[in-house]
Amino acid sequence: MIVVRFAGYGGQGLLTAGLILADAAAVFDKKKVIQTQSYGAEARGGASRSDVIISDEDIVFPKPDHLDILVAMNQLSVDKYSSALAEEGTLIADATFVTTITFPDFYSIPFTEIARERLGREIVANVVALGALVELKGVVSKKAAAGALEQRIPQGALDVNRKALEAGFKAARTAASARDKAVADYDIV
Amino acid sequence: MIVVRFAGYGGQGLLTAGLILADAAAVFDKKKVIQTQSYGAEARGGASRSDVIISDEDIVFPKPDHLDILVAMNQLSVDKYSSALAEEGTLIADATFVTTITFPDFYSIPFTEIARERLGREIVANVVALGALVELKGVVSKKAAAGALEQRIPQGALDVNRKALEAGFKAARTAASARDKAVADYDIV
Amino acid sequence: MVIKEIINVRGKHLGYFEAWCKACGICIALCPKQVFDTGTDGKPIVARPQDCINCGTCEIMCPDFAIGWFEDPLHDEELKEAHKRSTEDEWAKNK
Amino acid sequence: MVIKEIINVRGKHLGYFEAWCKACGICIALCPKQVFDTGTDGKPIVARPQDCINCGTCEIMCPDFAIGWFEDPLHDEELKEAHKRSTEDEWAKNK
Amino acid sequence: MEKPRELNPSELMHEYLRQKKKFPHIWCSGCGIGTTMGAVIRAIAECEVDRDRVVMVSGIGCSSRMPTYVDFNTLHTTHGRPIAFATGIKLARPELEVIVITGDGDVAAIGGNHLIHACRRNINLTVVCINNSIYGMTGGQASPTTPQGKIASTARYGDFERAFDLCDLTAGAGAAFVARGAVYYARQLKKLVMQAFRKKGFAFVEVVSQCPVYYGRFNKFKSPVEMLYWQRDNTVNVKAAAKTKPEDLEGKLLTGVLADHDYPEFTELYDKLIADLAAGEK
Amino acid sequence: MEKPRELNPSELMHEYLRQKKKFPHIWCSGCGIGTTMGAVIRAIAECEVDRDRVVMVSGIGCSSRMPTYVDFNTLHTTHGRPIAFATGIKLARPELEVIVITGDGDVAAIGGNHLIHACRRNINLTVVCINNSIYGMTGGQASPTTPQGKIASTARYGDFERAFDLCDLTAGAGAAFVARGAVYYARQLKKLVMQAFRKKGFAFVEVVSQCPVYYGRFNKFKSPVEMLYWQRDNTVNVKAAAKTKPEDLEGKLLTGVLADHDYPEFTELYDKLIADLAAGEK
Amino acid sequence: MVLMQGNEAIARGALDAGVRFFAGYPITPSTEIVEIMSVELPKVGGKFLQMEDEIASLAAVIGASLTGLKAMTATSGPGFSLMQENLGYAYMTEVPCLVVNVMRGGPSTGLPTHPSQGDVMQARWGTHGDHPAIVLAPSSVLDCYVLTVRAINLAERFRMPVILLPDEVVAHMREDVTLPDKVDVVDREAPHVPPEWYYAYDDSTTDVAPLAPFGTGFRFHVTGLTHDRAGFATTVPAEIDRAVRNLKRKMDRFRLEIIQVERVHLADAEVVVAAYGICARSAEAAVLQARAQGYRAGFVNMKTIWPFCFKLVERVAESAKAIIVPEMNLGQLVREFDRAVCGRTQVVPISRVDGEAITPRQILDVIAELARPGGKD
Amino acid sequence: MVLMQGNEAIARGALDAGVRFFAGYPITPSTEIVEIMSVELPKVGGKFLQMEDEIASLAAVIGASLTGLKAMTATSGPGFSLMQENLGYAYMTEVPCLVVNVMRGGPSTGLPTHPSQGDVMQARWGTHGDHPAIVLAPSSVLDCYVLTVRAINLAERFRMPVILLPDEVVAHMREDVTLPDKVDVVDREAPHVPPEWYYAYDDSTTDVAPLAPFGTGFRFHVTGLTHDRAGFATTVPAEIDRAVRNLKRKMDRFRLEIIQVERVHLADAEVVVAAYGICARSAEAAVLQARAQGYRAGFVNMKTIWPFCFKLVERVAESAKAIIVPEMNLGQLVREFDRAVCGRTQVVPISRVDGEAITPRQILDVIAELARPGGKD
Ligand SMILES: Cc1ncc(C[n+]2csc(CCOP(=O)(O)OP(=O)(O)O)c2C)c(N)n1
Ligand SMILES: Cc1ncc(C[n+]2csc(CCOP(=O)(O)OP(=O)(O)O)c2C)c(N)n1
Ligand code: SF4
Ligand code: SF4
Ligand code: SF4
Ligand code: SF4
Ligand code: SF4
Ligand code: SF4
Ligand SMILES: [Mg+2]
Ligand SMILES: [Mg+2]
Repeated sequence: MIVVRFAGYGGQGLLTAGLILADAAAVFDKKKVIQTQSYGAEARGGASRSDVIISDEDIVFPKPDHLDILVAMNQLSVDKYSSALAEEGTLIADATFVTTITFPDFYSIPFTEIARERLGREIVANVVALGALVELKGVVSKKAAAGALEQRIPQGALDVNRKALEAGFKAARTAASARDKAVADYDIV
Repeated sequence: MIVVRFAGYGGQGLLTAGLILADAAAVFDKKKVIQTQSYGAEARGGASRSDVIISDEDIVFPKPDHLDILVAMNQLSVDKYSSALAEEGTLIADATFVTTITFPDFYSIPFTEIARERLGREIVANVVALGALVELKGVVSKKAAAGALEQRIPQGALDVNRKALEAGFKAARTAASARDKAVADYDIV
Repeated sequence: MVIKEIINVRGKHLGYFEAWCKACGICIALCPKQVFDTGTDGKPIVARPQDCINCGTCEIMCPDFAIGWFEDPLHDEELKEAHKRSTEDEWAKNK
Repeated sequence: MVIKEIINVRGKHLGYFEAWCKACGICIALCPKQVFDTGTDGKPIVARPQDCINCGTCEIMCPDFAIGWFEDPLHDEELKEAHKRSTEDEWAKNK
Repeated sequence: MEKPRELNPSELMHEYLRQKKKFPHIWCSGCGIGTTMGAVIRAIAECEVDRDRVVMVSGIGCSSRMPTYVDFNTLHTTHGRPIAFATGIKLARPELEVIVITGDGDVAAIGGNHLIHACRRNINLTVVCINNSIYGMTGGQASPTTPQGKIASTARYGDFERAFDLCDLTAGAGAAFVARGAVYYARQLKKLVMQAFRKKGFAFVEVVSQCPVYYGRFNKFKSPVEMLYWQRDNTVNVKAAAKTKPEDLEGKLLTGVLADHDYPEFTELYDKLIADLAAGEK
Repeated sequence: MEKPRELNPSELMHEYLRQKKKFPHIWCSGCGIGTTMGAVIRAIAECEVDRDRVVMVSGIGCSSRMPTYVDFNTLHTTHGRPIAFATGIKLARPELEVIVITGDGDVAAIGGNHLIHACRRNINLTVVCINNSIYGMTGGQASPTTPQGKIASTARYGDFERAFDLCDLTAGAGAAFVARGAVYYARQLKKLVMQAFRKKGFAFVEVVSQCPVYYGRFNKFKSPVEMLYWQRDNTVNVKAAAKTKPEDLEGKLLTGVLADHDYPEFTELYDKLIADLAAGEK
Repeated sequence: MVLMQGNEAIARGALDAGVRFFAGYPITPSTEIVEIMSVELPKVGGKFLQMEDEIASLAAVIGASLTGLKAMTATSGPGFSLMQENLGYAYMTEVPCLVVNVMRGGPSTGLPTHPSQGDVMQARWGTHGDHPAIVLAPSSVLDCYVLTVRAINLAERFRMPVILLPDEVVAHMREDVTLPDKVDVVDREAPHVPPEWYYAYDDSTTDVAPLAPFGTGFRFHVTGLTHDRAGFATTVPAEIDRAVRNLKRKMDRFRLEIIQVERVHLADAEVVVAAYGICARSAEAAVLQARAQGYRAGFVNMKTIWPFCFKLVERVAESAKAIIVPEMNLGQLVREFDRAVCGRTQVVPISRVDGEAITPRQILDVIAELARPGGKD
Repeated sequence: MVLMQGNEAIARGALDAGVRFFAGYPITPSTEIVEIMSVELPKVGGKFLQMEDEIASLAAVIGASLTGLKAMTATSGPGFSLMQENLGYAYMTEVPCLVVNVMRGGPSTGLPTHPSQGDVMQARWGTHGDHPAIVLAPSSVLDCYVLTVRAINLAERFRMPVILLPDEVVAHMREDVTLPDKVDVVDREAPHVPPEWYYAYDDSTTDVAPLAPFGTGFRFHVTGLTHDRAGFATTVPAEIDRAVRNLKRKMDRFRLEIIQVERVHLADAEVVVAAYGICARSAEAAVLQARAQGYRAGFVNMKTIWPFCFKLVERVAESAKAIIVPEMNLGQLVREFDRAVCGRTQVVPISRVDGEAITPRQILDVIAELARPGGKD
């Protein structure tokens, strides 16, 4: 069982990212899935989050007491939810907005910047982040992620989203190898 | 404890008669009193009734299972309520409308006719009946009845109502002596 | 009497159902030809049937469906029966 | 930065509270003198303060009370404090 | 207009009244509701609608007791809500003819919101409001149509509140058809109900009626007949009004058809949507 | 008219906003409610009423969140009922100045009945309805003021129902004062609210407002600014309208004071009764 | 001594307890209260409003109460159902007021002029969400007066709506009563702090958080959203928890002060009849007759039906061999007896739902079945 | 397999069960149901109405149902409170319909986006007068679908309103579900007699009195007044009695058919956790963990909360040494456990009212306290 949380501002597309991930796991990877999210005023302007639990077995209780992966799209989310991460958890942060991270295992990738600069649509930062998540943690298969994307995203926006997913994969590979290197460096020291 | 029911059509002033009797007993004769009546649609056009319980002691339950006196202003009331009369009960009927009586102890006096013909106001038949009741059964003192009348009846209508009460007293005396005579006759036979 | 006798006027038949009449006086007051007198009980007495012009006012204005002009005499046993029965009902005592 | 520096225009002082601004673009679009440019975050940049005619449109139209022309420079510590504090609040992150 | 089939009294009683057990009815002597019931039945009969297709819906009040007596599909609902029930019936089965009978308290006090929304929604209902300017059923309390200054059991010092003009209200809310009749003009009333019944869209008919027992007694009317005369003397037909000097109209109620517009009807729009979707057109 | 005291922004924030903890407010970027709040506060300030005597009452909805932010006596009630609560407050203590802030859903959907009865009753309240033609709070469902054909989350095929004209509705219900403003004309809006606030009697102000997040997004508005321009292009001041050709007014909303009558005010009538009774005059 | 109707006594009690605001919508069998208040209130400088419906009536009452006036409304089943949403608002915002529900036959329009006790559970549970409730049931005209005064006092003291629940018999009957010369009247607590320090929902230094009237300089916020001490909406779990529990806590603390029960012949009773409203009259009559016939019967008149007199019933369960609970419903308050008795003794419900009052005879028959007269056996 | 939200599953279940009429008024957290129905109903020829409020919504639903359509509405606490009067009307007139109340925090406006189970007693007792109630509580997205179908079937079968009572968590969460290929659908019984012989409230020859749709020639009368077999108002005591008792009788007779409960590990359970809605998920998780830790724990998921599974609890009380009842309220359904258990075993409520769901850990801690693991001790 793996618990993923997307968190950020309302409007950053986190609910969509959560839904694509959940769809990918349930419909394409045939896993057991539960997805929950923040609702109401909270979701409208302020902080927003979407949690996805993926498991091979039935998920009995839908509100886990820890997170395995936190995808944080702003500083607030990092501050607020890092403590909910399991000890072996991983934090994936949008470097565009997040400046301070205290959690040990993390990746910091500028999703929004990538979306804005390389894809010309800031709005797809969520899918870039999703791509990175999939690449880094393999929570669902890439095929499943792509398939779920096709289903959820309206025709007109599909192209840029496909590119965003790929960009996410790629950025993650870069980040991972950079970190491997850093960790290696550290080991040497 | 004595239980009196006034019954007739809505509009025959039975509720008023009940109230005057209850007032007379409670306020003037300082008895314990409970008064209940029919409400709603029932009271508006159809059958109407007002029950008065008068007692020297506290009245625990306000809905007695028998009547001591039934003042019936129409045939329907006679038919409907005679059976509720206690064995030693008395029925006082408005002879203007009531033609058939099966209950043994009864007085039949044309209250409405008296009101209409002698007092010129059919509407005061209720007070005529009240007067007769007081005269015949002494459920309250005459002074109390008169006092309660003064309180309940609006200034303008007081005069004719006072007369109606007196007419009731008188009619009752006549009826009583007629009946005494009849009973005497019967005894002789 | 539940149903007053039928009175023939200009080929129509007046049905008056006393059991339903509540003595409001409307038919009496609004009849343009003063066909009715008022009984001591406030109910209409069909005093001058011959004056009736069959205008239908009494019928259409009566709030109680207690009066009306019929094509045929009331041979309607069922209706009569209904009226009779309703007198046995408490509501029949409405005034 | 919570409160943008005060810019003196025709003797009045522009207060812009970034923490309250939600980047709706209304002040930018409705300013009759194009005093503002749009920042990459959609928020106003006070680009041409000298053109301001003090018409008050930005102040009266801003749905967030995030901009206004004051008589005096903002010496108001309490207000500054309030704005600073609100950034610590979750709501401050509204966009 | 076609010559309407005049209903003879025996047909009326046999075909339209549940007379076998229910009469005489509950209403007081001289009450205007009975006369209105006659007008409504005659109107429906002359519209020649199959009784099985007619649904009469009412709320709570003296006027709302009407469905007890008529041999249609009848629904006596909760206080103030008949229009909402009727809306459900009509949208569910647009082929039914739905008529709402209500009182001034029922439709304009507690039920005012459903009234104005039905006006706006323009669903094909006929609403007949028997306006006696009082709550009859509960014993003569002030209603939203009790004229300012008049007496009621909750307004012993004279009612402070201004009265609704129900026709202004429904017109302001956008009703397609608005008319006012009076019990005194029972024949005109029947025609107004017929027009309303035939209208494709929401139709509202106010009936100026009399409650002799409460409103009448409180406000010094000596008899039902006197109240009918009041109706005669205080109403002006809208056509006649056009030719009357404004000062002579002061304080008078206009009768007749006061608004008549053609707006798209709700159930028709809905059925069209269903058809379009079925045809893949949406 | 006296020269009003213009409120400077620092006064506004210090004296009228509960700014210490409550800001930034809950409303979305570009929402018209905030601008309306500014206009309302400025109006009350310019009327120079003591804050302690002002009670702001609201129902439920985005617009109804306004009382949270203003430093008056504030009451955030149940959905649709603020006018009824306010009526109780005003009659209980006529010396309080009671202003109701509400939305189109709150006051015209669930609360429509209280609105029309308050119009009729003519109790001295000021009602400001922020009409964004949608239920914002619950996520963009159709409201009674959603124009026919427009999209909402419960009207994906376009709304079938006709919209209320809230000013016609309140006028039809007999309101003493009816006005319409728009967020785009925030200055005029302030003046309308001032007039309403000063009116002895029931005063209704409709504010044409924008919900960019739901109504805007569903109906293809690109930005809040575009919605403001729509307001500018689709409203006509009632004075200007008098000089405009009818065909140019087609589909336009009139702004300004649309009705202004002098009727006896309810609490004054009531106080007079109390005085009369005390003096033994009734 | 005067002859007075139950509804009249309620109106009189309300006026004497200081009620100066009434908003209502007429409904049988509570209409007399509305009518009397419309006449009497202006005479004492109070305000009467006939509103457009029951929802608006309770709303106006809550509004008026927030300005500091003692306020009330009166209704019956259908209206009481409509009031549930705003009743919950009054619980949540802790605004004192009195709601009288004269019980007639239900469900729905039911029997407008016939008595019932069918709304007992509704009076406790009718609105959504957890909340406490104080519900009083008079069984005489004097009770109508006294319990109305008490209900208003409790409302003001505990800053919450209180419900008076007469049945149609009690509300409509007239009885000779001697009203007390003077009644104790409780006024709500005023804030002890200046406005800057005032928190409308802070009861840390008082039994109940004081409520400042609108217009007196406190300018606080009232909302039906779950709120913090200051009255502003919160979504912080600890504050939510506090808010929800606090509503009930103040009542739990003062339970003994609130519950009022009349006991007759309990000491040696083998069979106890526990009743309220008109049934308490039937019960009393039955128990007196039973005693006269030699049965060891006792009687409890529950003038407070909610909170339920749990402790008393537990005690009775220890000694009595049966508790008879006559109700004019299908068995509502008897459910609480089940809980309190917990199997320790027999609980025997008597249900009557034909629109008539339970008679002493019905109860006496059950007593006779359950107890054996002293002498025999 | 699809990923589906609870509210979505309710809408889908309703459509599959044959619902062709929906009238509603949006309210968080049930809005998705309204929105989905507005899109989907016209596609299958059904009708959707957004009404002016919840009162009107339920009124329209009842009206539509009387024409023979399967009809429903959906709301949350405040709206459910407003529906109480018309809900009573539906009980009284015996008109089938489904009312979904997605529970959020209360009382009053409370916590629109936080879960609670605060409306459990209201769902049973919210309207005035005596009446029965069928209330179902789903604890998964699949349940949302299945119990919606079931609720509609029960409504049609027993000719009464049925209430579905999900909490916000269950209604809002998305889960992978595999919907059944086919569902059993119950249609209401049609009259077996010609119109002249038809009595809309006569169940002397059938389980439940058949209901003729308006417009099919039966022309009968429906009223919320207490009525006789034919549907006309009555004030005859015997007829009143029959009318009131009959509403409940049909339900009592078919209690076993109505009550549906899921049992896990009950056979040897020392401690039983009985729960519903989202708490049933916590309970299940806790019991599974407890078993893994060697505790003899069992678990009951009450999918039908009303009528209450009295008999089952009585049986459990015989064998278990404690019954834990976790609820997101201050203790509502646990009151029924008190009654059923009647002192025979310990009933331990767990209450949580801070807007968060009860966690498995909370329950597990209580289990651990009450039971001793198999090995030790
Ligand atoms: C919810 C509710 N509130 C109040 C009542 C009591 N009630 C019954 S009828 C009525 C007034 C009816 O007035 P109207 O509609 O004018 O009818 P009328 O009797 O005058 O014909 C009232 C207030 C009720 N039945 N239900
Ligand atoms: C009784 C009840 N029904 C429904 C709701 C849900 N609800 C909250 S706000 C709202 C609509 C608000 O619309 P509007 O008044 O136009 O305010 P806006 O959010 O658009 O400003 C609804 C339906 C509720 N809170 N209470
Ligand atoms: S039909 Fe006309 S003329 Fe004849 S009796 Fe009737 S009202 Fe009079
Ligand atoms: S109008 Fe009808 S009810 Fe009235 S007096 Fe004439 S017949 Fe009788
Ligand atoms: S005051 Fe007027 S001119 Fe100056 S910046 Fe603001 S909108 Fe522009
Ligand atoms: S109007 Fe206000 S909120 Fe909008 S961009 Fe300008 S300062 Fe920011
Ligand atoms: S009370 Fe009035 S409205 Fe009701 S039946 Fe009698 S006269 Fe008619
Ligand atoms: S949802 Fe709409 S109305 Fe509500 S705050 Fe956002 S923009 Fe404004
Ligand atoms: Mg009326
Ligand atoms: Mg809105």
